[in-house]
Amino acid sequence: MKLKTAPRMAVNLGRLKLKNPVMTASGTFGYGEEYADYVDLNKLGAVVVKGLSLKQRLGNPPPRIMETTGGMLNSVGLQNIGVDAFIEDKLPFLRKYDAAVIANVYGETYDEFKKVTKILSAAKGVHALEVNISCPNVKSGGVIFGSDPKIAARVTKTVKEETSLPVIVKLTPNVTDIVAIARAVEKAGADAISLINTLTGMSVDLKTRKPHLKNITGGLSGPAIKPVALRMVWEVVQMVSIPVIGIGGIMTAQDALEFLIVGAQAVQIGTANFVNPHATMEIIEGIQSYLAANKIKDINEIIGTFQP
Amino acid sequence: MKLKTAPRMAVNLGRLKLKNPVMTASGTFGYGEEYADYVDLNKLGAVVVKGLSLKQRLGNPPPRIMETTGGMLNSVGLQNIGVDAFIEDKLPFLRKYDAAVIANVYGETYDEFKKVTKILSAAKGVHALEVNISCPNVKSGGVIFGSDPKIAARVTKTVKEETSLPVIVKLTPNVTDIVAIARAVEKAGADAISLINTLTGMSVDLKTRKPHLKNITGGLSGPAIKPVALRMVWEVVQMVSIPVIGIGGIMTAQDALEFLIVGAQAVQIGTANFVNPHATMEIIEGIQSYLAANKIKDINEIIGTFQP
Amino acid sequence: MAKNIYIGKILKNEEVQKDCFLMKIKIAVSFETPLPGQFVMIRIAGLNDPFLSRPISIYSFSRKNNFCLIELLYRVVGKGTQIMAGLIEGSQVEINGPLGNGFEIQSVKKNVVFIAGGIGIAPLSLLIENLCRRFPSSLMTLYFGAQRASAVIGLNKLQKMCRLVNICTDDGSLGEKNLVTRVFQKDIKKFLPEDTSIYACGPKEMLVALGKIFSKNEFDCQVSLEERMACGTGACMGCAVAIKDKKGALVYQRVCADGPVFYLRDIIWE
Amino acid sequence: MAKNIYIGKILKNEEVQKDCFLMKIKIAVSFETPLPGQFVMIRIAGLNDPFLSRPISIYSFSRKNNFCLIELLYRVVGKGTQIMAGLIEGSQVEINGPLGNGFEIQSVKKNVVFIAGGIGIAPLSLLIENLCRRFPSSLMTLYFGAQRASAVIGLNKLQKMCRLVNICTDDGSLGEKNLVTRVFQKDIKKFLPEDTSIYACGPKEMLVALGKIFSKNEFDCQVSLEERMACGTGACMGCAVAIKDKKGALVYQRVCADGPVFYLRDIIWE
Ligand SMILES: Cc1cc2nc3c(=O)[nH]c(=O)nc-3n(C[C@H](O)[C@H](O)[C@H](O)COP(=O)(O)OP(=O)(O)OC[C@H]3O[C@@H](n4cnc5c(N)ncnc54)[C@H](O)[C@@H]3O)c2cc1C
Ligand SMILES: Cc1cc2nc3c(=O)[nH]c(=O)nc-3n(C[C@H](O)[C@H](O)[C@H](O)COP(=O)(O)OP(=O)(O)OC[C@H]3O[C@@H](n4cnc5c(N)ncnc54)[C@H](O)[C@@H]3O)c2cc1C
Ligand SMILES: Cc1cc2nc3c(=O)[nH]c(=O)nc-3n(C[C@H](O)[C@H](O)[C@H](O)COP(=O)(O)O)c2cc1C
Ligand SMILES: Cc1cc2nc3c(=O)[nH]c(=O)nc-3n(C[C@H](O)[C@H](O)[C@H](O)COP(=O)(O)O)c2cc1C
Ligand code: FES
Ligand code: FES
Repeated sequence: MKLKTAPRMAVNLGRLKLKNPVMTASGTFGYGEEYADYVDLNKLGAVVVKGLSLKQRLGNPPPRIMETTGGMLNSVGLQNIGVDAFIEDKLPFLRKYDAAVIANVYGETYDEFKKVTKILSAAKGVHALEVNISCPNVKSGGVIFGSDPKIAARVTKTVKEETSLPVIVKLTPNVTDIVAIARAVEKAGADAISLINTLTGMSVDLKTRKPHLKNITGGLSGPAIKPVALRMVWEVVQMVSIPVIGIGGIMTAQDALEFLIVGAQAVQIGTANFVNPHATMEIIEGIQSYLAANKIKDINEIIGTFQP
Repeated sequence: MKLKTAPRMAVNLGRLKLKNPVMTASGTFGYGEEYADYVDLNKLGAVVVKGLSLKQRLGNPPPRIMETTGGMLNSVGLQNIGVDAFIEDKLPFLRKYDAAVIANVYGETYDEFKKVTKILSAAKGVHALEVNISCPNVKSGGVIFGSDPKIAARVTKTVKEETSLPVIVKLTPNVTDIVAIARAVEKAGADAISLINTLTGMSVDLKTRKPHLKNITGGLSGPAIKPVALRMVWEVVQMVSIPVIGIGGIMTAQDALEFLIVGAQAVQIGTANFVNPHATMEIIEGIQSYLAANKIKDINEIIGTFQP
Repeated sequence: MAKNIYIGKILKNEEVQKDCFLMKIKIAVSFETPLPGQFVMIRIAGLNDPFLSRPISIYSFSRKNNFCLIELLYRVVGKGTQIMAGLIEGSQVEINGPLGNGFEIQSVKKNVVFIAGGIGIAPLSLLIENLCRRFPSSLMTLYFGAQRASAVIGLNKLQKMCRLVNICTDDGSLGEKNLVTRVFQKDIKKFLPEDTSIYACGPKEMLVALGKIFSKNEFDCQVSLEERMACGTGACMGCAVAIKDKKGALVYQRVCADGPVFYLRDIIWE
Repeated sequence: MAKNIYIGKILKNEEVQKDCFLMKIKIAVSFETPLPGQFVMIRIAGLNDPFLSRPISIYSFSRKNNFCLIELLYRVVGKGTQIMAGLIEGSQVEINGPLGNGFEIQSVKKNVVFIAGGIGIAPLSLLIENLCRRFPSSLMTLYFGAQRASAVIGLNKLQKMCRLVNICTDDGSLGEKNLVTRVFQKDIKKFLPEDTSIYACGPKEMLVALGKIFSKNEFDCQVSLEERMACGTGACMGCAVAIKDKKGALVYQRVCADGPVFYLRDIIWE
């Protein structure tokens, strides 16, 4: 009853071809090398690196993380080495592997977005940009850019003008109408949309009556948020025609398949890496087994086959 | 080292006095009688009953619930017996107990809100109204009313004009700016604000590729959403001067205390009742023990003592 | 304030057949004697994942001097039952129950017919035991269908209690190779509506098929339904099933509080 | 792709002192030999609540013919450690490790001083054992402070390995009634910066007090830090600690990947 050949796993995100739909989520996989001992990076569809700003960023003061039921809060605040150091110190390592490299771009101003985009577009071995207008842990830019369709569109346009790379825009779920934002960035030229980034949350230490996070609030990620992520992906795929990348609480192949069935063209694995460094590999294998068991020859045959 | 007298637990929600800050959340405690075998209703600060509409509502077709990591989705769709049947069949039972009775009011139109309010205000034994402009599981009214500050304010005004009872307005978390909505309903005359209702989510059955809920999407509740609820309560208490009732994923006295410390004047216990029918009693006792252990004589001494 | 959440101690948790476990639980003497068809909500104390309690019928019950014993017969179908299956002797479980309304047994008739599909035998077993004791002169006939021989649980005991036991399996590995509804239908002429009580429990397809069989005659058939549950006590409105009210209009009733036993003719299948 | 997630089997999980447990774990032979100061991330296989793995130092390690044994010494302080304490023999745990950088021991000097506060003895025990073996001629002195006598763990073994062991407790129930930092400070004149290596682990207050002591002299003190962790592998940037970089400016380093051992003088306390 087995298929003669392994199911085909390749998917297209517009111009960007991936050998399978499983990538890592920005900020949860370092610059790739942190997990290279655990994971065969060659097997990943893509590696999305930690958000990059023009200059290095210190990040927020600790404590920065706290566990919650079925998830975690983080307020890392985009600590990163800056785009130049990334290209010099981290990109050469990533170029050695057969996984698309997607750089997550962050700016406090339109101008910073422009400059970071320009620098990354000139670098060898960056396959696409993911524009982060959804970070809840920074004072300027971040989620503010992502909450207003007009601003989101303008950031998208700014980035598009500076690059010929595919541009993925990553949206925040902390909005009333995710579809409005998604359509705005689509109209502004986005090649794909990633959703979701973290939900904003907080928690309190009863002993000190202080927040567990020094930054007070942080981003909630992990399986706790999966139902919200899946709902937003479904809302958006119905109303845009560019590909959508599903993110949020994906721990297993089953979770990933839910997003694909609902219509995501690919998925990103975030917090799961922390809990299980093999998560991406297990998810790729799990999807393959599911396809084989259901005699589906090509993953594209299940994308968007939701029966509402 | 013990306090000579038990800590004082009474709190005021504006004009509404509660003997303690622990109430049940609408839709999770039936009409009170469903849990009367498990809980001493006399010990509760208040019972908030299932959302009431003018006529009885069938609710949504099943399946209506699904478990998620650290929570559950529901798409009950405000199935209820209607306000008249409530007054005739359910209220007499609740009147026997020494817990404030808060009626959760739902309308598809301003007119329905008006009529339900009028009928409830004339009934003996209703101590306050909680206006539900945040139900995600109904086609008209519900969350739509709660996502726009202007509409939210108008519903609040409509209800206020028809009643002399304290009016609590219950908000949805599925918005970009919870503070804007909260301030709008405060200005429109709300006596207190409840937050949060459920986050909208969904999940997919891999076998059938159908949604687990017939209604496709449903409301996410339970400890998974607690960080989001706490954050919204904190955002709102800083910007309004009416009392706020904290709701969302409260399972233990520790959870309830986090909300109180952040500034909620009272809390509602929802999904926890399903998992542990004694939850409300354990939470009341747990808060008392915490106060006693910390030599706090009056619960009001800890409300809003957050040290950000 | 009569009801409690009980802490049960697992005395035994055996795989009686492939994927099918029998859990024996010791519980406080104050546990109410369950009616056949009632169920418990069970969870592992302190675990938030799985989050909700799981409804399981009471398979057997006995009251000792200073404790009670309940047995649950359950099939491993997902996360919750998987974790239940992994519990070792001495582990503790939280039990809320007995819940729901049992089968209506006030007016049991001369012939009593039970129709069980698979794990649907669980609530029927307690019912059969109970009726045998209370109505020793009734003629008990059991139709028991399962996927394969190994899914036929408790046959010895059942054969002792019922006059006639008809077994059938999907693969013919025990009894007739047929669907239980078809086997029963072949026999239906042997029974008269006015002197036959019928009780059924099994998968939805079986109940739908039975619904068709009984739509053309006057038999009264009680069935025990399953639906996903959150509270088990009637508060959440989560476990809705579509039922015809007195005027024939559709209303949603709660499997946990209005059921789990319903008259088959009242049920509206999608 | 060298690193693995190991399934460890619990051979023993004993409460050696009130709220303090020693867990002995059997693990595959491919587990890398840990350096003193390294840690593991541990979780209960398959549980989503608690959600994150917990970092615990390696207290002892031995390599057998076809397996390894690791021991973890841990104090129950919250949900995760509570659940660890409840695990019975034969249970399985998921282990990621050894992680982090151990103590710097290339240039151990004539005098070696260890300063431990409470459960801070855990990583220091493995270090002491290791240094005793490698530098038998060094003079090892341990200052060990704890809340009370019962929190002084492994004293016998430690006394065998160190020339001098100074115990003090907050309540005076064992050794001097004093803070360990004060006891050490009284002795500091006995040591010279150029021929003394110092290693410390303990609660933050202890490390801050040590920081003050060493701010006025040239001693090199390595300390093992604790911070809440998510990944343990350097990817999440969650476990930040403020450190002076070469120019003296504040940067955030990762306890898991850049530490957990740091030079005390580089740490910027809030
Ligand atoms: C009143 C009542 C009595 C029951 N008695 C028994 C019994 O005696 N023995 C027994 O083995 N089972 C019984 N069940 C069914 C049992 O509750 C489910 O099999 C169980 O909850 C599944 O949990 P899970 O986590 O293993 O599966 P999940 O992972 O939650 O789901 C696995 C599959 O089972 C289905 N399922 C989940 N919950 C239910 C449910 N409540 N009812 C029906 N299907 C469900 C799901 O849709 C899915 O297809 C009873 C159900 C009810 C409502
Ligand atoms: C590198 C490293 C090595 C460690 N080695 C040991 C060891 O050998 N033995 C031991 O008993 N403990 C050790 N710890 C501390 C241990 O990780 C925490 O005590 C544990 O994670 C608490 O988990 P919990 O769920 O029981 O507590 P929680 O309920 O999470 O928290 C209880 C209290 O502990 C604090 N806490 C939580 N996590 C940490 C943490 N990672 N570091 C410090 N404080 C924390 C919380 O702020 C809170 O006050 C180590 C920590 C690190 C970072
Ligand atoms: C510690 C941490 C750091 C993150 N940093 C970034 C980031 O730099 N840029 C970004 O776009 N998203 C960032 N995210 C968001 C994730 O990429 C992802 O969108 C989110 O965590 C939801 O997915 P998950 O539930 O699978 O983790 C971060 C998340 C975590 C937990
Ligand atoms: C099954 C169910 C039914 C609900 N029905 C109502 C309702 O009728 N009116 C309302 O205002 N909120 C309703 N809610 C929302 C709860 O009152 C509460 O705001 C939400 O569940 C979050 O709290 P929790 O996490 O403690 O459950 C319902 C929630 C659940 C789970
Ligand atoms: S499970 Fe809640 S009403 Fe039935
Ligand atoms: S715990 Fe993730 S970087 Fe240290």
